[in-house]
Amino acid sequence: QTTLTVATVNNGDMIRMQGLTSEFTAKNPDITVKWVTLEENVLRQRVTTDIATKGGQFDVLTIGTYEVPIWAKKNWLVPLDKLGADYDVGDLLPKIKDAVSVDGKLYAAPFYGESSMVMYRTDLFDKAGLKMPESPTWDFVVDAAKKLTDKSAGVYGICLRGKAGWGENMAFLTAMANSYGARWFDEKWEPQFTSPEWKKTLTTYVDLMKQAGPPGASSNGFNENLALFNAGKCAMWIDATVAASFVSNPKESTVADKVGFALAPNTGLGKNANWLWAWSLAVPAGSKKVEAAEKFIAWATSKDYTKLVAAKEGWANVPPGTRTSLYNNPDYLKVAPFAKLTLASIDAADPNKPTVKPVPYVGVQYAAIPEFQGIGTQVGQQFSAALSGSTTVDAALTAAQSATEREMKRAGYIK
Amino acid sequence: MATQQTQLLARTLLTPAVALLFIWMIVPLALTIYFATLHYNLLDPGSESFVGLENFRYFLTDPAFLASLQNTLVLVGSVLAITIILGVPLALLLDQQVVGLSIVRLMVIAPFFVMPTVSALVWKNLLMHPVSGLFAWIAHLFGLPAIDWFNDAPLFSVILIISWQWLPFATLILLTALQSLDEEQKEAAEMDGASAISTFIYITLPHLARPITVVILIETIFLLTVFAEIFVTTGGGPGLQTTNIAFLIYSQALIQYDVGSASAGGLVAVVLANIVAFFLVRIVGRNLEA
Amino acid sequence: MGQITLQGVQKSFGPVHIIKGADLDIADGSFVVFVGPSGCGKTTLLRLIAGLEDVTGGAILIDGRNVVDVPPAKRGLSMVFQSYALYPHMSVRGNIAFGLKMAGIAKGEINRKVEAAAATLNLTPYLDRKPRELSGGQRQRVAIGRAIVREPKAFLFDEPLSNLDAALRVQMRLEVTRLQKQLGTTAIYVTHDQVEAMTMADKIVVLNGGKIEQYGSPLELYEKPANLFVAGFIGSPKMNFVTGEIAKQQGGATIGVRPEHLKVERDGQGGWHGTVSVAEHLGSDTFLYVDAGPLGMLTARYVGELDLHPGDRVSLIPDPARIHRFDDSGKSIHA
Amino acid sequence: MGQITLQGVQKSFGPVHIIKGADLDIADGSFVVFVGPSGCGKTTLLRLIAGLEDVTGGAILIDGRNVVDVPPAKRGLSMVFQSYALYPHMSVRGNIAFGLKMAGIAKGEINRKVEAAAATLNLTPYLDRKPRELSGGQRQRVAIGRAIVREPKAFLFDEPLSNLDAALRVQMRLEVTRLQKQLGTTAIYVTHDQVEAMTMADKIVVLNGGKIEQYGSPLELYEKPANLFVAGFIGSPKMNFVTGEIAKQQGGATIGVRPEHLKVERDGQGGWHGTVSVAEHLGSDTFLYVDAGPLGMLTARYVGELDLHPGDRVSLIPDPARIHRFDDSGKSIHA
Amino acid sequence: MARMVTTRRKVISTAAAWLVGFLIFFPILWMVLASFKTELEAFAIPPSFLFFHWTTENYATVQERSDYFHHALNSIIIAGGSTLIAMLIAIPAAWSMAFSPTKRTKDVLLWMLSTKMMPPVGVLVPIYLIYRTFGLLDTRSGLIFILCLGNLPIVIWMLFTYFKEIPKDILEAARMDGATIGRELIYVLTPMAVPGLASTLLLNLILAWNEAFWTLNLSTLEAAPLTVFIASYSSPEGLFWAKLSAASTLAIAPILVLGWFSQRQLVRGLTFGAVK
Ligand SMILES: Nc1ncnc2c1ncn2[C@@H]1O[C@H](COP(=O)(O)OP(=O)(O)OP(=O)(O)O)[C@@H](O)[C@H]1O
Ligand SMILES: Nc1ncnc2c1ncn2[C@@H]1O[C@H](COP(=O)(O)OP(=O)(O)OP(=O)(O)O)[C@@H](O)[C@H]1O
Ligand SMILES: [Mg+2]
Ligand SMILES: [Mg+2]
Repeated sequence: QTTLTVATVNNGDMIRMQGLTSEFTAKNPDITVKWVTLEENVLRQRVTTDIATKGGQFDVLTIGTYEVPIWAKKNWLVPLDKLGADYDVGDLLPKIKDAVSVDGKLYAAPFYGESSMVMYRTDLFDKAGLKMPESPTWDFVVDAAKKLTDKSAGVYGICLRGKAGWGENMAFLTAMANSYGARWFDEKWEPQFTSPEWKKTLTTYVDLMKQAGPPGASSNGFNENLALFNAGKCAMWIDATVAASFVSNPKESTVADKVGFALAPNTGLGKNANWLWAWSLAVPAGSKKVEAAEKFIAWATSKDYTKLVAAKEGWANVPPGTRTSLYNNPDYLKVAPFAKLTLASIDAADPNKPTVKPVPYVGVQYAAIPEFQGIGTQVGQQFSAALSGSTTVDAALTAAQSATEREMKRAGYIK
Repeated sequence: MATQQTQLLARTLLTPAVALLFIWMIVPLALTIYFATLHYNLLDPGSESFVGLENFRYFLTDPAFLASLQNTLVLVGSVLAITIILGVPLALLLDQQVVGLSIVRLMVIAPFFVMPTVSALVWKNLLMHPVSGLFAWIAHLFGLPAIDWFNDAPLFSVILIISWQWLPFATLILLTALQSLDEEQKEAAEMDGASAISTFIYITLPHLARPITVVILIETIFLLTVFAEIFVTTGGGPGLQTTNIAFLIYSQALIQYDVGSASAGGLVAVVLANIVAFFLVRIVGRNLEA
Repeated sequence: MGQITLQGVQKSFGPVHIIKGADLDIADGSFVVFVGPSGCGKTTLLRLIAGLEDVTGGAILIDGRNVVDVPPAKRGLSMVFQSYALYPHMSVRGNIAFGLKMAGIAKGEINRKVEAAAATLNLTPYLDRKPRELSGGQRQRVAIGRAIVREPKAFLFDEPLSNLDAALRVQMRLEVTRLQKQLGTTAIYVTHDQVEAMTMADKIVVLNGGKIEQYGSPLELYEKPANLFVAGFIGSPKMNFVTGEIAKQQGGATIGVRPEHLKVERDGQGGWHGTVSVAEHLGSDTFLYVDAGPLGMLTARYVGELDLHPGDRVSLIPDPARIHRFDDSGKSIHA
Repeated sequence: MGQITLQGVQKSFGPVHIIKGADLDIADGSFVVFVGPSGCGKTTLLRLIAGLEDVTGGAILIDGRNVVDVPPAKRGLSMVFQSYALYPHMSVRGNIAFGLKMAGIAKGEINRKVEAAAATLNLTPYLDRKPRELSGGQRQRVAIGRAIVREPKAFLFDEPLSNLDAALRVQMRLEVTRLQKQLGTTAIYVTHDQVEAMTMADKIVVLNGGKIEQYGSPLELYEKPANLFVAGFIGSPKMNFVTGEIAKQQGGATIGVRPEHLKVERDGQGGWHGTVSVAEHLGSDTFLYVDAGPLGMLTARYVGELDLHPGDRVSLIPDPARIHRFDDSGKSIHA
Repeated sequence: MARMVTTRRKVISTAAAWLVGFLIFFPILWMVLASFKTELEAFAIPPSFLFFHWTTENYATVQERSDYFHHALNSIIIAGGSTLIAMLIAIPAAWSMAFSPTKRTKDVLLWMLSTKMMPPVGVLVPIYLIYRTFGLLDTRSGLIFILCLGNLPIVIWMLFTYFKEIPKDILEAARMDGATIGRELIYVLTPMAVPGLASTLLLNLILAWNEAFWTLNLSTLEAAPLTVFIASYSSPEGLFWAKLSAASTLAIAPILVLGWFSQRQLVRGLTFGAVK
């Protein structure tokens, strides 16, 4: 009898998986599964401490695309090469597969993947006589946002993340900067915040939010914006593709039937402002239950699992963004009007070549180096200060530049 | 009372607590001092090397350090002031004859029951949110513009939430202390012609001096390390406006798993806390004696 | 200033009636002493007058004004608590000065008064000590100091000298009386000390079980006690009571003779005979507890030293002019 | 069981010397009374014996064993605190029973003893009350009950009857003595009451400013005080002291006459002349404070009522046999 | 002691107390209400106070998703255990410092408090390593141990203040009555300090109950208390309001009950009439 302890993040899809565990144990009576479901930040802290100190508390970890390459290089993860014959690795979306592989070896199995896109209110667009292109430019978005803003009615042209944090405003701003041709570091790891591209990005962002954003934007994150959008306060919202299913769910959203989707905006430089992320399952090195763990991972990320969810809870609830086959499934496409755009968004993001100019790092809305979390948080604070108006765009960029230089010097990337 | 007998016994009875706390202090402290001199990144094991005071230099030269130090002091000072200035009258009120006292008392203590993360979320999203919060709605009812709390007064907003959480602590300690105030002393003061206010100033307040000291010291210890409320509401921003030392250590050190600078930061925090405590004791310490 | 009237004052603690209707008229400037057995309600009555307890019934008038709804601070009285109730965090000086400070007196004036009071009370060396560093008697004197330093309408003293030695007590007693007379302040004084009661009082109130038994001048009470209780309570040692045949012969259900009115003779003729059971030698006096057979135990006081010992036979001759007669209900029969 | 010896016992609170070397031998089963002015160190000495304070110097022996290192609970003494120190959360019953409970006595036995003690102390109706619901005197009796219910090596009483009325005090005084004699327990008793001191004590210790002035039987102290201090302290009202010419004639630097040894005559011949300044009428006695010009203020006791008033002239005739003589240093001169 | 408060005054204090109490309690009330709303209503503007569609769906979801009772039991054991042990160690220590102070007592007190000054994030790694080595990870005893030590200075400090208010004569009386120190503590000091003990107990229970750093980092599942339970509801993705409210309400419930009983011990005036 093997007991697997699975550490996971408390997202809807993961929780659903937790509910379906019995299906797995029924098929594998010699395995018991126990769940540790935690909020993202706690999970990351918890799992990292454990794996780094070889605490051995978990058998299956839920980690993001940020951790996978770092940890894999440290040999902290078991390469997943025994997922079984019918696992069909080839069916995984290539961008996602790349993100969880190192040197061609799969180190984590993607459970669901996401990118970002524009969600907008069709009714408001119609009323204003605007038409959202499938792949809008930033100019269009800015212009539309201003036009759609009606503060007296409590409707704001656009809702964007503003709360400081590497996974909060910096995820969005890095993706946006990519579309403006900016990058975090040049090939020699020199920070690039003083570049005109970053200045353009941040100026646009701050001006846009000042004119067309909701009040309190500097402390809004994903959830706050979701709440605003669902309450009908936002005409546009650029955020994770998973939000698509929330905003079109009539149980949660007052505007479920009035939402349209579009690719994240671009500036015509070849990159859209979208990111790439996948929550994936991995096995820590040194685990004595590798076999059972792989069995479980294979089950949880398989096509059959998708079918199982579809059978139990409907196609709208299957974990998105990992397998090509899903996006060819007519049943899914029927209930998920955003499916095509989600796929397109994921395809548009390339963690290995995230920016217009070349970069030494992997990752779209982050740089997959251990130091990034701290740097990202500091830079995020500067940018949220610029948004709140307590500092200028220029000052924020200078501060971000020097903070990043400082950290990179300390970490030994640059002298 | 103070016989050698009792003194000896007293020492003996104090020993378990002192011994336990000593171990609890010395073991992590020693390890922390050791780690603080290392370049040690948890995500990069095997690369540990001795770097001397580099971690301290790094931590102390952070441009955010001074700002966060200031924020820490403002936060601690304001919350202390608010909780005590409101806690004393509140404790006095709860010391009166009130119908349904147990219920009121429980309601007043209740904020302390809520986990910091949860209460920060409640305040941020359900109450203070400028669009969907209750305060904004109330302001709207009166035809006023909604206050954009976390944008316009981020530190104050955080202070407000933390004060709400710690007010019960101060109130409860003060209330309990009021219970041991000899009623006859108050009667004597009344006979001496003291008004209610004079009785409060000259009899009640001196009696509360020691509990107030304790509230100040204990709260200070907790407030110096406030973290969850900031993390949940503002993420330390905008800018550095709500970054305190604890958050700085977190953002700089822990989320990078840089054990070396986390340790150095921790030690700096210990030193700072001791300095704060030293001054506090200077100010209020004599209340502890006798 | 300071005339106090009680009209049918009652007080209960829950179901227990402590004061069962007290009527009393205390003239302005007079010195009234409350005496009565332990637990009879003296402190309670004082606290009622002070306003520290609510009356359950009746009215309390100060200078003709009903004060039952006036808070203690507004009644203008000062009080020495039986339990002292000193302010523990203030020095002796602070304790004594507090009332003056509250009255808004100037600093210099306060100091002068406090130091004068401290001198009177032999407390000068202790002015800067905290109450916990004082002996019992010193604490009690601080409590007195706190009351006398002010100029209230009336002083309320609850056994203020109980913890002082004899010499100091005499001194304090004279000081308090002097002060009271000098200021013309009304004083109500609770004591268990017969000498204090007799010497200080203009009038004495004898309380028993929450009722006033008699109200009169000290000598009135000594010479014409209204009833058995007062007769027994005033005077120490206690009056001897004899019932039965002998009493009847004297014309009462009970007769009483004070120990000081029994002449002691060694085996003399006449009077009542008995055996000494205890002899207490005070030096100035000798108290004899004599077993007088059917008459019961009799106490006699002999002035000076008398070399008598348990077992010796004596005869006790009552002073016929000093015999008190009481009827069946205990009331005095006055000729 | 219960012989207590003090050998050079000293006690300081910080820089203040409170007890300045006390030597004392208390025989097993004897009743010793400590008297002395307020603040002279009586309570402190008691607490030293009890073990509640450490001696600064010297030794305390109980039954020959030095107990300075023995904790209070092990010394086997029981104590009545001047401040009562009742257990506020326990009923009267609980308070009295606590010591017995600690000694592991059986429940039934405890109940029996507690009820007996309560009856002795007139506390039976209050057995189930909490201390805060008692009067001052009742509280004090609870404190006594707590001490006497046990059978310790010695009783330590710190002014145990100060808040009781005269009648009760006489009763308690007899009870305590009876109990002490019956159990044969040593007792140390602090009091300010002259009558108590004189009547209860086998021996009296007169303390003054932390020093023992005299140690002897009550009558010894009354009749042969060792010095001016004892002479003045024992006896109430206080002994009259006269210095100067008249004293020299009598063969001393100072001579002393007790008030009871001054015969009062209205404007009589001989003796010392003066004007009555205060007359205190106790009923049984009259105290006269007489302004005797160059001799100063003299106090005289007249047995019975004497109709004298301030301003009346009297002559005071000292009993020649009862004159005490003291030398320059205040020591007694014995013929 | 026994003056009746005038009705007017009582009415005023009652009104004031209820008003203030209500204001302070309101955010929690609001949260509890939210737990009975649908996710949509929880955010609706204008807000609905009572007239919304009451649902217990959130509670059902919460219980289905995570085993509330398992976590609650752990919380009770861990918070209760650590508080009780801390009290057992602290009562003698506080007694000793309050009634037999020396010149260094103040320093010792401050030193005790200083052991709490190290920010937990600074020592997470060392502690984790130690716990791993001794097999204390994810054990209740491990959590009890660390919370007990964490709260010990606070407990000692609070008790110290309360003990200081008690007249020492009474303890001396117990000593004269032949009570050993243990019995003196149990029979005399403790009952007299009931209000102080109750509030210390309550406050420290809450501190232990809500302690979210060590409990989250040192427990996995077996020993995981309610903080872990809560941490699975403050989701970064998806609307979670009503469910988080429901989970929080559940997390507060047991301690609310406990609070009810312990705060009732804050009775007035236990030391009256004890000394003159
Ligand atoms: N803690 C202390 N610090 C300094 N002095 C003290 C302390 N306690 C008592 N004293 C002093 O010691 C002296 C003796 O005190 P003690 O209580 O023994 O007197 P006492 O003889 O019992 O007097 P009383 O009859 O008034 O009760 C007093 O003058 C008192 O002021
Ligand atoms: N709170 C209370 N509840 C019930 N009974 C009480 C309360 N307070 C006092 N008593 C009772 O009231 C009676 C009168 O008490 P009071 O204190 O007035 O007596 P006292 O005459 O001052 O006695 P003492 O001379 O002993 O001080 C006592 O029998 C006492 O037991
Ligand atoms: Mg009384
Ligand atoms: Mg004394």
